[in-house]
Amino acid sequence: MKLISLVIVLITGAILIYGTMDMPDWGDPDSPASLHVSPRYITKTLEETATPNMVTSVLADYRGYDTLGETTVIFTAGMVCILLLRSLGGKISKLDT
Amino acid sequence: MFDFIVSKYNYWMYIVLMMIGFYAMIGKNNLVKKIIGMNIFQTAIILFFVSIACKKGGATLPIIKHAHGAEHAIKVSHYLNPLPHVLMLTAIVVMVATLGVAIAIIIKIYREYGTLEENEILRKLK
Amino acid sequence: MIDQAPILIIVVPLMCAFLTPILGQLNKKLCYFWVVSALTASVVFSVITLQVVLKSGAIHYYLGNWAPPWGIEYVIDHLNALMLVLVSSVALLVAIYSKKSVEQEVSGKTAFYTVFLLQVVGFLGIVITGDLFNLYVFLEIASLAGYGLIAAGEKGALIASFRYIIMGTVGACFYLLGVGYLYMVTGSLNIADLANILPDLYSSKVVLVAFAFFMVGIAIKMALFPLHVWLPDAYTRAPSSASALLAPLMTKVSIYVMIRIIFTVFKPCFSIETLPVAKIMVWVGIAAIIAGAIMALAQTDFKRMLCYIIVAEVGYMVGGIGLANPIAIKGAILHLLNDAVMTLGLFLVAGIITYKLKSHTLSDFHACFRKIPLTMIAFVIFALSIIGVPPTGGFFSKWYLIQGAVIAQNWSFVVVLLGSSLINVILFFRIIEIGYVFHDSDQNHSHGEKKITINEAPFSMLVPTLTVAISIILIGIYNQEIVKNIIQFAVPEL
Amino acid sequence: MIVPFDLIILIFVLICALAAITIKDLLSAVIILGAYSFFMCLMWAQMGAVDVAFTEASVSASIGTILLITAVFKTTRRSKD
Repeated sequence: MKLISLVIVLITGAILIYGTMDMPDWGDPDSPASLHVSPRYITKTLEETATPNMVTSVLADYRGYDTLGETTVIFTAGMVCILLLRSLGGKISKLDT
Repeated sequence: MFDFIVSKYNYWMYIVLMMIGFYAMIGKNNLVKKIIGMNIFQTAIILFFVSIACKKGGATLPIIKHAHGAEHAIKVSHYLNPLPHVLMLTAIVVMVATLGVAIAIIIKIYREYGTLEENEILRKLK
Repeated sequence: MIDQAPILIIVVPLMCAFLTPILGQLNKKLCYFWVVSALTASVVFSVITLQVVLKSGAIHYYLGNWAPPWGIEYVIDHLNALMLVLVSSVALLVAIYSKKSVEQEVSGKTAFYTVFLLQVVGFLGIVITGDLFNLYVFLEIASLAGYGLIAAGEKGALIASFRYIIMGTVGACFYLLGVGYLYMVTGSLNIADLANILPDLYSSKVVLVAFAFFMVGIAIKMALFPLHVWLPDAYTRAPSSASALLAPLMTKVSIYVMIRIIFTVFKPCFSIETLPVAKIMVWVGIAAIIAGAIMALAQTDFKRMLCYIIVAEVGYMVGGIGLANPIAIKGAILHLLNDAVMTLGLFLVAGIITYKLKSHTLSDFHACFRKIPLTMIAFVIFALSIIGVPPTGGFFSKWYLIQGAVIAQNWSFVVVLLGSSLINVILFFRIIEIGYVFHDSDQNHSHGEKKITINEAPFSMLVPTLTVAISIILIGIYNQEIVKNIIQFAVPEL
Repeated sequence: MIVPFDLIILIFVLICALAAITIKDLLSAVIILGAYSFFMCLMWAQMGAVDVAFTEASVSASIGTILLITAVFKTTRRSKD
């Protein structure tokens, strides 16, 4: 079992290294990732959202819907914990203080 | 060749971390070890995303200086790319949520079977 | 109102999910009606959306009014709209059905219904969104809720759920890694925008690796053959209403994501012609069908047998997409619809039997036809559909798939399809025999003056089951209309 | 001489990751995982992702570690691998 998983892990690593060959260099300011969508977030954040922190403006405004999803993830995890740990019966009061 | 390796060392490092985490997830027998592996695995992916956002050559934090003062021309190359950071804030929260659910299940498993080794639990089920 | 229908499909059940715990504090009985009414609203809005799409083509809905590559966008075309109606109506039927079985099997009713709604929200969000990262977020909502629902089940559910967490997290992280790789070379997360940028980059190794990780990640989520190990345990041990929700939808929604990635994010010329993906998919599909059918024969537990049938059905659809001609893809999409309805029906029947007999082992099925006749009639209809007998929907999608395989000259797929239908005949007639014929020998037995009374399932369980049984026949009768009006537009140009 | 700060942190991160999955005592493994998270968040702060770094420090390194320690206390410290 350990051997099989080691082989799987090594194959995954090899594929990742193969993919890394063609990547733009680390920290390249002209890589496509920093040229296509993000310039608008940087230059227009003050004008469009009046927030100097771009991360905040993207998180809460441009992609605010993702943040709603994130909140829902936490809520889901909380409800799942209640669903699971409640059925422990009397022990629950000690467990979840 | 040396340049090639050095210029991407963050990426190599994330691959190594990811392999460590992945191995712990599928190769280890103890359930807590699997969760630890899961944590390392997801952190490695976050490291990858944060590495995408980096810009060399004097780029600073994605917060505009003197925002409410005089008008400055905002140059794209002066600030880091904010989008991967935003995505990773979400991913960290998702990571912790998964951790919470997994831990809830582990506590219940231990109450029911009295062990955390996967093969022993499967033996007890049969 | 009609303009806002696409967002209301998601937001109504989401907000109702947030309010369910509060309602549960007031009165536990309210939860059930609350969930049913939320999902009814969702069905209404998705039907409205489908009608709008049929009338005027794809809908683009900008969230927060930010234009697509910067903000998040909902894109609803024919395939989406069909999936939305499918997901929401399946969820509604399961919600109606769940009343009695939840009372019997699950202790925390309020929490269960909240997680149930969140699960549906996750599925709907995956289907409706037009943004890769948003898809990941909703995938995680659906997965987390799924882990919880499964873990609430009978003995052994916990460890099954834990293994599902490990596998599911690997799948979701691989998907996220694929998103990261694509973002790195394109700088965009929007599906339509990516589809425009990517053709210039098809030679890049990064895109190739991203494609591979997408495929593996989604294959784990859809339980494609070598990666299906989490599925049988998880769905067998889950509470019956949870498995009736998860089993038809989780795999189908993942297949929908796979169709999106192969045909929308990447163009068919990349995924079908440049790479040998199509061939691999056909062979993996064949392996899945064979493995699923053989493993299903070996099972003595009804729900576990159904789980292996799901593995085989995933093989049908993946193989059909891999054949890569319009008829086969039409067949695969029609089978997506049929299979969701059929598996839903079979798991509903399994739930009724669990409710009545407190067991889902095959040998406990004695004299079922006398005890619960209406349910077993529905069961026979679903069995006929899985086997592929003409008036039911299963026949037509298999017919399309076989036609597609013949056009692609892939005879092994044809043989495997027919062979698995034969195995399904054996599987289901074995059950019908146990449920019907053994009953006579019971009566002839010397001490057997046992009078078996009709003890039909409660009304709230019977009505959804019979509705599903009727709808599978209706889908079969109207399959021409469905293909002509909806599925035809979902097939990409090859 | 300029010390390549992030390289040093990366080496620490790697050691912590390896230690966390090899140590047999689960409590130590979990605490080392917490240290791993803190080194990771130092590194992100050094790379300019301050928002990610403080989210990691508060959410993953503290809440995650607390959750794991609770889990270890509620279950067992021993592990066979």
